[in-house]
Parts: sequence; C-alpha cells; structure tokens
Amino acid sequence: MSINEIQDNIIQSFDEIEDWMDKYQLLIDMGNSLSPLDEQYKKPQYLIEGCQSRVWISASYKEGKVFFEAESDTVIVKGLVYLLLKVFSGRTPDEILKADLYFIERIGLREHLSPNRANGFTAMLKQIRNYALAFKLS
Amino acid sequence: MSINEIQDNIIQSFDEIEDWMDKYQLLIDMGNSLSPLDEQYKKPQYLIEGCQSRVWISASYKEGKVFFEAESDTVIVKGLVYLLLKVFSGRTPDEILKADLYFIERIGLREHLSPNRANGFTAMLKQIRNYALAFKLS
Amino acid sequence: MESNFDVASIRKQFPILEQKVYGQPLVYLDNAATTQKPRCVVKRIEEAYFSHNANVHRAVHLLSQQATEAHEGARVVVQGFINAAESDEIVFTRGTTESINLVAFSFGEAFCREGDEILISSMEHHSNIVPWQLLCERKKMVLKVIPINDDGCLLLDEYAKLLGPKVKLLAITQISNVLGVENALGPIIELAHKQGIPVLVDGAQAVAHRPVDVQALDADFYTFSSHKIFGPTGVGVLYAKRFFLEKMPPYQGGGEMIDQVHFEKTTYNQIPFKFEAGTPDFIGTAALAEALRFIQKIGMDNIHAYERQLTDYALKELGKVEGFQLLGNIPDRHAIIPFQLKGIHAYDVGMMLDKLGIAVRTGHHCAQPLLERLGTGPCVRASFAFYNTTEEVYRLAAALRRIYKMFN
Amino acid sequence: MESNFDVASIRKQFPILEQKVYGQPLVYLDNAATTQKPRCVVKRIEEAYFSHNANVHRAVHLLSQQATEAHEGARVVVQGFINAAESDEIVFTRGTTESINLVAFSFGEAFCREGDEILISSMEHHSNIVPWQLLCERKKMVLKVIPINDDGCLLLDEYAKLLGPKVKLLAITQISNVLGVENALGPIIELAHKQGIPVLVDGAQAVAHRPVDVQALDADFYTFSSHKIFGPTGVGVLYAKRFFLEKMPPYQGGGEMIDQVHFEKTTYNQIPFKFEAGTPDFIGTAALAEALRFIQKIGMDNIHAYERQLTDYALKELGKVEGFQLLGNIPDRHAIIPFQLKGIHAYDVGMMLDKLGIAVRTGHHCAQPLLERLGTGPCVRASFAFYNTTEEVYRLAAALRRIYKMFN
Ligand SMILES: Cc1ncc(COP(=O)(O)O)c(C=O)c1O
Ligand SMILES: Cc1ncc(COP(=O)(O)O)c(C=O)c1O
Repeated sequence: MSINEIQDNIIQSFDEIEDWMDKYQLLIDMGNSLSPLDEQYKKPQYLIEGCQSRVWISASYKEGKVFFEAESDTVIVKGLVYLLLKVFSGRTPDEILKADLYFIERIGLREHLSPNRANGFTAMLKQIRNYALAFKLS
Repeated sequence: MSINEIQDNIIQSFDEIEDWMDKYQLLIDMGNSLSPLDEQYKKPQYLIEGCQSRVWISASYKEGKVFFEAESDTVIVKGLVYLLLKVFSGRTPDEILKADLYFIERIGLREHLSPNRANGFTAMLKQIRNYALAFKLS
Repeated sequence: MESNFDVASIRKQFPILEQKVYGQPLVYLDNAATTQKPRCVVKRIEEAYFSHNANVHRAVHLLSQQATEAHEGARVVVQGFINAAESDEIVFTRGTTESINLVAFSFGEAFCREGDEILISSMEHHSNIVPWQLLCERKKMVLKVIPINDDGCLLLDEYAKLLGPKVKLLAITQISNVLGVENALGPIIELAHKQGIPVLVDGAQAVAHRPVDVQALDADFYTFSSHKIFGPTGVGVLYAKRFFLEKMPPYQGGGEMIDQVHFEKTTYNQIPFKFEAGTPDFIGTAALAEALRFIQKIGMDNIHAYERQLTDYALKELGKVEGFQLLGNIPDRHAIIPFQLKGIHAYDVGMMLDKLGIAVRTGHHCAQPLLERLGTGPCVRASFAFYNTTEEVYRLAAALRRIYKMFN
Repeated sequence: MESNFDVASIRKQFPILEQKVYGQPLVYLDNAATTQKPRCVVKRIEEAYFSHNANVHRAVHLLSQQATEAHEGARVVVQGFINAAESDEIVFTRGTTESINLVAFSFGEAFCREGDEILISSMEHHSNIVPWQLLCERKKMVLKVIPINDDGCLLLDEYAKLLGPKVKLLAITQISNVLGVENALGPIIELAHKQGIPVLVDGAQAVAHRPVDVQALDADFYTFSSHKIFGPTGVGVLYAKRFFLEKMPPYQGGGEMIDQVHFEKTTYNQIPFKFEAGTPDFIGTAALAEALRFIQKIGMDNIHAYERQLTDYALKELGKVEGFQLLGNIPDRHAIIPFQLKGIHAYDVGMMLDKLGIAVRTGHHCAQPLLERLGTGPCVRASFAFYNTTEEVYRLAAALRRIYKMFN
C-alpha cells in the first residue's frame, strides 16, 4: 500500500466514528497497543521534549527503507505515534520526504499540530523527515 | 464683597454668554487686561512650570492681607489668573485658606483643573494657598 | 448553597459561558490562567474607543481630557480596590510579570549590590523567580529560597533563619497558583520588617478571590494582572509605597516619564509617571476599572464565601472519584484544585476533559521548582471563579470517572 | 481629488468621527498621537473576549488553542505587513517605547561596553532618546547626535563623520513626529552597514502612512505601536533580525519566556518567546491583526497617495491664513503639519481650536531637543489620517483665521 492508501485507511476508520470520545478511545487503544521502545533508546539523544509530554524516536535503515520505533509518556501521543509509524515506517527516504501528510487534519486531530500543542508531536514529524534526509544522503 | 460674592459675580457674567467662543473671548480679554508682572518676579523662584505654559506668581502681605501679582505666557491662562486674583488678592490668609473655589467649575472651565491640564494652573492654586499659610504662620 | 449570591444571574453577564465546545456546554475551569469578562467590561472598551479615544495627558482637546480622566480615574479605582494610601502609589504596567521585573530592575539599581540576597519561596510562579535570577546574575547577588514541607506549606522557622542583614527584599506569593494555599503574610511581613527588609507580594492569584488591603498587609510592593481579575489583557498593576517609588530610578525611558529632555541631561516626571514610559494602555486601564467596579458591586466578601463553599464541595465530590489524587495537604484552598488521576498522564486527562467540554490546565503551571519539590511531575489544575457552579463541579467529577475508565 | 478612494465610506467605519465636541462636529487632527479605530477592530475585541478568551500557549483545551491561533496568527499578519523574513522575528511588546527599551537593554548587554557610542538624531522622539541615555549612563557609554540644518533636515555628511568603530548602533526615526519629514533611510542604513553598524528604525510615525518593507530597508530593528495604526492601545511590535534576537539576552523574566526553570539554572525559550515574558496581550494582538488587514484591504499605496494630496492641499490652504507660520522647510511632509500662529501661544491656539471642535496637539510633542534646536518653543501640530478630508482642512483654516482675530 502506498503512503496515501494507508492514510485513507486511517481516515476511513476514524470517519466511521461520530463521537469525539469514541475517536479518542480508538486513539488511546492504539496508543496502548504500541510496542514499548527498547530502553536503550530512552536517552536524551532520542528525546523530543515537548512542554507537556515527551517522545523518544529512533530510526534504522535497512535495504533502502527507514524503520522507526518510538514511544511517548502520554497515551494519546502514543496513539498519534502509532499512526505515524504506520504511515512512515518501512518507507524509502524519498517516499517520506515527498509525502503529503493529510490524515491528521482529516481525522480531526489538527489541534495536535497547532502552535499551542507543545506535545513534541510537530517536532517529531520534523525529526522523521530529518532521519529520512540523513539516510538518503548517507 | 465676600469671596463668594465675587465668585457669584464672575459666574453671572459668564452665564450671560451662551457661545463657547464668546466665553473664551471674555477670558482672553481679561487675560489681555492683566497688568504685566514686574520683571524682577519673572525668576525661577516665582515660576510654576506647567508642561505647556508657565505662570509666575508673587505675593506680599500688608495689614493682614495677602496681595498677589501674577502672569503667564499664554493669554488664556492669564485670563484665569486675572479671575483668581480678583477672588483672592487682598484677602486675609484665613479667608483664602477657607475659601471654597467653585466658580471655575461653574463657568465651565473645569477642564483647566483636570489632571490633563499641565498648564500650571492647579499648581498655582496650590501656591496661592501656600503663600496664605506661610503669611498666617509668620 | 447559593444564598445571597445569585450565580445564575451572574453567569448571564459572561456571554462566553454559553459557548459550546465539541458539542458540549463549556465548563471553564482555567480561571487561574485567565478569567472571563463580563459584558460591562467589553462594553466599556467599545464605549471608550468610540467616544473618547485620544492619547492621554498634556493635550488641550476634549477627547484627550476625557481619556485622561478615565485613565487617571482608573488609578483611583485601583487605589480604592486594594486600599492604597495614595493613587500616586499605583503604577500601571503590562501585567504581574512586568510589575515584578520593574521592581527587580529599579529596586535592584537603587538598593542592591554584589553579595546581597533576595529571598523568595519554593512555591513561586516563574514570574516571581526569573526576574530575581536575572537581577542576581547581573549584580552578582544570591537568590535564597524558603523551603516548604511535603504538604506544600511554607516552613516558617526556616524562613526566620534565612532573614539577615544581607537580605535586601523578600518576594513572595500571596496564594500559590498551583496549590491554592495562602501564605501567612501577616507574620511573614512583620518578621521581615523587624529586620528592615521590604516585602513584595505577588497578588496575581489573590485579588480575584479575597479582599486585599495593602496597608493592613503592610506590603511594600503588591502586584497583580488585570486579565486574572475579569479585566482586559495587557494591563497590570504595581502598588509600591511612595518611599520606594521616590527612591527607585526609572525602569524604561521615553515619552510620559520625563520632565525635561536634553541631550546632556534629562529629568524625570514625578511618581507614578516616572515608571510609565510611553503611551499607556489607557483603554485597558478604563476597562480594568470597570471590572473592579463590577466585582465591588457583587462584593469581594460574597465572592470569597461562595468560592469557599464551591471549593469545599469540589474537594468532597472529587475525593470520591476513583484514582483522584489531590496535590498538597493544605487546610484551606483558594479556588484551586491540583490533582492527578492515578496512572494517567496529566496531558491525557486534560485532553479528554477538553473533549467533554471542560477546560482545565495541565503541566507545570509555570512553577517547575514547586512540582519538582513535591516530586509529582505534571498535574491537572481545576481553578474556579465566582461564576462557576456546583453543577460544573459535578460534571468534572463525572468526566474524571469516565476518563479513568477509558484508560484502564 | 478623492478618486479611487472613497473617504466618505471609510469614515463610516469610524464611529467616533460622528462625535460632537462643544456642539461642533469633531475634526480629529491628532492622529500622530493616536489614531481612531474602525468598527471591525473593536468588533474583533468583542468577538475574541466572548468566544475564545483563554490564556495562550501550552494549554490543552480548545479555547486556549483558538486564542493561541489568533495570537500567533497575528504574528504572521505583522510579518506580512512589514515583510519580515520570518514570523519568529516579530516580538510583541507594549508599544514603540517598550520595543526600544528592550533593544537598549538587551542589545546593550550583548554588544556594548564602556566607552562605546550610540548614535541617534536631533529629531528623535523622547522614546528614542531616553532609553539610550539610560543605557549610556548604566554602561558608561556616549550618546552622539546627528545634527540637522535649520530647515529640519538631517545633515548627511555630519552623519558620515560620526560613524566609526566605537559606534555600536544607530537609532533613528523614519518619519519625524513633529516635522513629518522622512529620513533617507536607504543611504543612511547602507552607510552604517558598511561599517558593520546595525540600525534601529523607529517606525512609529511611518507605518500608518507608507508601505514598509524591513527587508528592502535592511533595517536590523524596526519598531512601531499598534495604537498609531488603527489598532488597540497596549500593543507594540519589535521586528529584529534573527541574528540579533538569538544573540541578545532576555529583557524581562517570567512565564512564557522560559524553557526550564530551576533555582540553580534557568534556560530560555526560543525566539521570539524569549523576549515575551508573562501573559501576552493576546486580545490586543488579534485586534492589531484585524487593523492591519483592514488597511491592507484599502491599500497602503492608496492611503499614501490620498494623504499626500490632503497634506499638499492643507499646506496650500493654511499658507493663506494670516499669521500662519510653518515649522521646518521640507520637500515632502507625511501627514504632519507643525505650525505657529504669529504672536499667539500654541496652547492658546490649541485651546481655541478645541472649542471649535478641532483636536490638535500643542507643546513639545515629546521632542524637546528638536524644538530647542529649531528655536521655536511650543508649536501646534495638525496630523492627518486617511479618514480626514479636505472639508476638515478647510475648517481648520477657517478656525485659525477666527482665532487670529480673537487675539489681535
Ligand atoms: C516617532 C515616535 N517614536 C516613538 C513614539 C512612542 O510611541 P508609544 O508612546 O506608543 O510607545 C512616538 C509616539 O508618540 C513617536 O511619534
Ligand atoms: C502567582 C502568579 N504570579 C505571576 C503570574 C504572572 O502573571 P502574568 O502572566 O499576567 O504577568 C501568574 C499568572 O500566571 C501567577 O499565577
């Protein structure tokens, strides 16, 4: 599946839910299902510190593809991380760098991208692109 | 005439005039008719510096009465000074200190007493009282 | 419980409270961050702009005179509100933060030198920490901190030990913005004054919740923000005793604060203008005065009594919620309830409350050192104003129950 | 003359212009002191208070998110308005005066030391004089002044001579608030930059009258006040190149401007927040953005062209009034006409104009050194905005004729 097909899938599963609480319940469930990050990566160099929550993210490069692992100390951000990994992990650097990330907006989670949300999420997006760029140039 | 009779006289002469411009014309005429202050008093110790205009005021004490002389660099303030001298000059310190100065308000010149009017006029009123007090205690 | 105080009719004065959020009626419990505004305050802003908007002081025209009267009249209203001795002791600033920065700079210039100490407490808001850190750095001084106990209360004997000839100023909050605890300013100030140490009181969290009398307190400096007391954003107050205002050099330079300007020598205006450089926010001050009149009409004592009942009710109701963990152990809280839901990140709690229409604040509440000391990490803070109701508290409790289940 | 620009319909947006003063329709010619506000600006304030009033940044609830978007959105609007390269280069302050004080302090701390020089001009507003005097006093530096000629124009060769390795900054106004003269910033800044000297431009009197492009100007700092450009009181802007904002230490300490606070060590937030301590005037910034959008819709070029015609008309009409004496001899004036009526004190002229419904400013206009240099004493200043009309100018001329007669 292409990045956009995955995004469309995500959108569809959220679209089927009407109530805000249920949407967030889904996100929470996703967050809880995220496999924990290996302790070796819970170090400052992998940390993206938001004002309210923290995200650790590590990446590896195998056979032309970037694989991400990540975690957060809040479950909701973990849910977002889960979705991001679903979209980006296992893609080529070029796919990542060219991707138009629209699903967050479309499933009504735009608030997490706003300048108000110091949850490290926007910084994490940037970090994902940085990793992709680094691997591409390496 | 008592201080209040003089004040009432002043009020009456302004009350007869309806138009603002005519009221001020009267004030201007009064200002122009104020006899100039002797040059020896145009010195810093007699100066009350407003932000926009300056007033010099001197006082003398004869036979229990306080006599004021004053001048300003603006004609409108001179008009006000003219009225003030009419009310206060030649009075005993006690009369001055007890006086309830109401005519300014009543002839619609309250604006000159407002905190906005940095024309030295309020400071001059205070100075008149200070002179009276000083002579009383001397 | 709402005898003597008709919260329903009060709420009608605050149009924003009728707002819906994610389809839910808004429950606004973030009052310690900023308060909502009654109609009359916004009306006053409109009226001022559309009938007497002109730059204040020194102008000869009517609009400017009216604007000046509104602005200087506001000073008198503030004076009355905190019972200052003179309106000249009221300096208008941009907010509590600027008020404290002003004192940190100007008091520092006049009274402090290398090796001197400034005393603050462990429960200060960043705005009552960082300005003193900047001063101490600039002047090579030392910042000392009064410790608190595990309950979140000031250790008064430790405080007494910290006083001494090197201490030049005590800067302390009246009510903690995280715990809601009120410090015993009476004895605290008395003790400082016995050693000749002046005291700055950060009243940001106090003014909207209890009557304040700066003369009775004998505070040397008192600061608060308009936006936290139902007034407009962008305006703050610094009260200072005349003695200090006279002795302190100006903070900022510019229009309004001068007497005479020459390139060789400039002389400054009298107080309070010496500390008010530039065009003041004269519309803001007029609107602040309106806010103060509004709450004076309701009565600060009534507000205080009502909020106490509401806070007690909230503590009782929330205490029954599974997983609810209150921060601090304090006899008496002022309209602020800091808590955690066991095992759930404060951010997650706040996010879900938002989806249920309830606005709270989460995080470190600009008091990182306090949360570090208490060892709790980020927490949730529900904070009340006199327009909040028991129904709203009930909705908060119900929401927390629901959220607890969602995450477990 | 009002082709392409419908002043009648513009005036309808400004309710205060329908006001009567002493029974006369208000003629507001004190725009250089502060400007009037269109309906949409006051409407925006009301809307913000009643639909998304909440403290900005860092909160998890919807109202706060909306408030933050409005506030940060305003930064982008300001960026666009003056064509800054990034919105991070826009710092919100309380006004021009505070913007300049901020630079005087923080630039001073970072780049200046004993014996260094700051360069200003003879025609600066007190707000662009006194902050530098305070800096020079604190750091034992020297303030140097670029002279003007009798006409009121800057002496450019004298300026060139004053430049040198000791000069750390040039602070200069774009348009004089007394004379209305515009300085030739292009060559002035180029010359300074050739010697590596950064330039602060005081744009307080420029932004409402001509298009501004800080990148084209290559200004290192640019300052202006919201209230002088149809926005609310209490808000100001400091534009600064990223390089300087990064290098300069914070000015005030407190909430918002920190990253981490510990009693031992505090780290600061990134720019622009590093310079914005305390709760910002987030309603004010949203309303400023509305004002800027309003004038962008009318078009700064249209405004500039209209005002030029109006000013030329005024100079012609007023020139015919007996006793009218224009100050300065300047090729091109920006909506400001400073004058005296022969033999009549400026205060008397202003007082009588007020009684005729005409609001002007009189006195030293916060530029004492300039008036001293010109040797004129207090003067009257009529200053225009784009809502003023030829009829109003005509009424001013007629009023001056009448006043001249009254005093003679
Ligand atoms: C040229 C100039 N600079 C600075 C200022 C100060 O602006 P504010 O009083 O809004 O801080 C003014 C306005 O009075 C001005 O005209
Ligand atoms: C106790 C305390 N002090 C100071 C402040 C700072 O107030 P402001 O941001 O209005 O300057 C606050 C508000 O956040 C506070 O709660």
